[in-house]
Amino acid sequence: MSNWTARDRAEIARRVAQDIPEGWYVNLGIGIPTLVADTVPAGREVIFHAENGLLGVGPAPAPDELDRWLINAGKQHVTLLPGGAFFHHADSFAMIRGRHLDLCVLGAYEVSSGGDLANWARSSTDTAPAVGGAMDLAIGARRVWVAMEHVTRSGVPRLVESCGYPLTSAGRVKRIYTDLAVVDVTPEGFAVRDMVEGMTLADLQDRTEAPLRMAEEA
Amino acid sequence: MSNWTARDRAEIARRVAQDIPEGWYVNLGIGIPTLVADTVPAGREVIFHAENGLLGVGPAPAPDELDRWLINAGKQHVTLLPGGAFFHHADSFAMIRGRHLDLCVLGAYEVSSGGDLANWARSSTDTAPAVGGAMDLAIGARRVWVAMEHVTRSGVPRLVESCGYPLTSAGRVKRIYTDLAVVDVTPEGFAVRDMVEGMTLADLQDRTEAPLRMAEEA
Amino acid sequence: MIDKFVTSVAEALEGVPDAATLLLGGFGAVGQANHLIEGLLETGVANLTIVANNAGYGEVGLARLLKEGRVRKLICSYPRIAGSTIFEELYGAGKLELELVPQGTLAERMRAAGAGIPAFYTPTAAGTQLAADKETRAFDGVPHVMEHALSGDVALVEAWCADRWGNLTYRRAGRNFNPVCATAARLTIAQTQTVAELGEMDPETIVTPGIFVDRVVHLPYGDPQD
Amino acid sequence: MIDKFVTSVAEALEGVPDAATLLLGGFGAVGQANHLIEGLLETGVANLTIVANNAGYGEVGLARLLKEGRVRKLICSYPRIAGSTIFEELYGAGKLELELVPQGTLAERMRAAGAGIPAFYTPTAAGTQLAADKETRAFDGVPHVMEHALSGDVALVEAWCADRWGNLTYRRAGRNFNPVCATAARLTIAQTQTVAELGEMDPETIVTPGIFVDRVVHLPYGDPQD
Repeated sequence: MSNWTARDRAEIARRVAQDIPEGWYVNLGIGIPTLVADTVPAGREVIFHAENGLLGVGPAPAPDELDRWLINAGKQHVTLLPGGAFFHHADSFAMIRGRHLDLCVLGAYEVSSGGDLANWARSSTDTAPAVGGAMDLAIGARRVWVAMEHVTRSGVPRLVESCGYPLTSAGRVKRIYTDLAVVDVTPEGFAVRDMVEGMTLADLQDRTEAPLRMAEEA
Repeated sequence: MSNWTARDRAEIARRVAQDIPEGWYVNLGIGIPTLVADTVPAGREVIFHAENGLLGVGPAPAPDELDRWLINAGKQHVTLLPGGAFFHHADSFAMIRGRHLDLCVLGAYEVSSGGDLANWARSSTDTAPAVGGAMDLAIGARRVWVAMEHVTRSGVPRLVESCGYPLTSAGRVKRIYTDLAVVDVTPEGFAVRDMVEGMTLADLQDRTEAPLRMAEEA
Repeated sequence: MIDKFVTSVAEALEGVPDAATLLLGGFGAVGQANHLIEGLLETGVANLTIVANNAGYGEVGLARLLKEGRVRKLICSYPRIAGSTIFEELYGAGKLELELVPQGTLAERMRAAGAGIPAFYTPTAAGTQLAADKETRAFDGVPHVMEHALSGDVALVEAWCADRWGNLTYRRAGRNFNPVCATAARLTIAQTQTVAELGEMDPETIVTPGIFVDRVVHLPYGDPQD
Repeated sequence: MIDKFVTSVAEALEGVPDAATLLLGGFGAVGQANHLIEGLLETGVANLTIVANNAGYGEVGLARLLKEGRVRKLICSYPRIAGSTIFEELYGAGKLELELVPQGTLAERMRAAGAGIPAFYTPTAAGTQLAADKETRAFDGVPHVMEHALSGDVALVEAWCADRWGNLTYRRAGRNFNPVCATAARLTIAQTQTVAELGEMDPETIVTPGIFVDRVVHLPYGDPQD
């Protein structure tokens, strides 16, 4: 019996959203990150970028207001907020690669204590692999955060010494939001900013391959 | 006494315009080339490009219709034809460098029989040199034609074996329109397409440094 | 009088050769020139190299071309999506060559082709298996990959509005790769939902000036379906 | 609430340091952010590196900065124009360093900086004295010059319309280098002739999305004079 309750996906997303200040330009990857858009505190203006050429992405449309010409990079129907803009793919990735995004939040298979990210292929001989914009985002955004489950379904840690899956980018992840904790990637390795209530560092270490320490200021 | 009359600047421009077919996208340099726009035969649609971000440049405005927001690359006030478009400098030079212009017509100090062009600096130690878009145009347009006087004011030939002035581009000029003749640049050197009435090849050779021959089909 | 309009898909596709490299605009179901893409089936061309972000959806457009065996090689960023079963079957059976390119590098390689830039350096994919065979170089101590321009014989794009000079605008997320593809091919063919008289399109708002467009066919088919 | 508007030129220029590299939009007299440029005189900054196509006109804008000795180095394509007497005097007297860059290369170097491309190859200037000291490389047998990204500490741009998110449009030939400069600086400051409420600008026609813009000041000064 544990003394703690893991965050569900929406709660992980909400925890990420808490840390995004007003005015940031943010790209959200597929999966948990996509949920972040819906949990930004009311009244806080955060501008979401979709790599298929949108800035100012709004929430999903009501069913009777669906616009088939408005999709995000996950091919979901979205809305565009007042102040939004359209642009083409080369301009969109100029924004990404050119360090204009304050943040991207990505899903991952694994993150290493050196900030390496593996989120695009499960093996180097993956059948029908797909990379999309993951490598561009993971190298281009000013800050790269990851939102994911702390361990795999079979309990294998995803915060590792060294990634086993093919890399998306090297040394770029700065923070990881999981169902159990928020962990910074520092020059000295993983540093825990906070954990779900009731969780101890020892509990968390049991579920983490690389060494953990508490962050000096969390 | 000569049996021929040199073309004036407007006549050189008109001779160039005769050879521009409908539908071509054309950039005109400063000087005689600029005059080409006014001499395109009526009813023939040629689309003029200005490197400061205009396609569909029209004639100079009537004085009471001057729009101070509409200038060409020579900083002259112009009009924009129906069908024209505005774009920024990087896109404008993408058109140029990316081989999308059918033609640019440039002025020159010298053209060599190998198609080298010198039109931007009078010496390698020119005070306050200026290059503008000349090098981009001279390398990027699908065809580069030159419009200039056949000799300098002091009678020195401008069609030379090898350029003495600093190069703008190497081997890119395909045709030269002068006050005396129209001369192709071929792998075998200069080939005269036509001359002003009364001019002989010997007369023209006297005013040309590099060897001339008649073009096989003019 | 310049008039880039043609009256049929067949006329629009005239001269597209076997073994051509085709650049396809579109992202997801939006902005796909599906009528032109499917028109290729009628012309009989085969052995195509296709450059596109995705590998097609359902059984329309690119998915049909794949299914009918017209494609030799696919250059794309994200072939594996819901509904891309035809791609997965062919690729799994070794009947399709795949060059996987990060999405931003794919866009920039076409942009470079259109802009006369033969090669450029990008930090994307440096140190990953997608750059394993590529030349790399450090700038300010950061590793970068040299990428080459990617040009096409033909680009097939979907526009929202066009005039007889070939000026184009797009609709919302339908812009995506279309303006980039339009700059990067020797022959650019657009299908457009609406048509404007010359001068009706605001010169401030034209996204693809006609200099990049060779042929336009008017196909008012309505909203994309997914 | 995001609001990038500031109420004065002084506020717009706050923090521009000595020895900064400034990217200036504008071509000829059109699209020059002259009020911001002249505002630099009040802030006292000096030792500037200026990236601009021309060296200024008459005695306004950049020409005034030059005259008052605030500029150490000029990176431009076409300094020698009618009315550029101040430039010619300073350059002739050895008081100004000049880096002459072909106009398309100047635009592309800034575009590259804004797009995260540290270097690219261009055929422009290959084999000429402007490429004499530069690395070259052949692609398909054609010589090309390697050019580096050119970024600025600050960009000063002139817009026609802006909203509080910093979305910008330009006016006719006033577009020119402005959108390119806006992408290539750490701090981008715009002066705008008109202002729109958020949502009033058509998202299809915004040229510079606000992501590239940090501060906007409303200066409805009217038509450019030449």
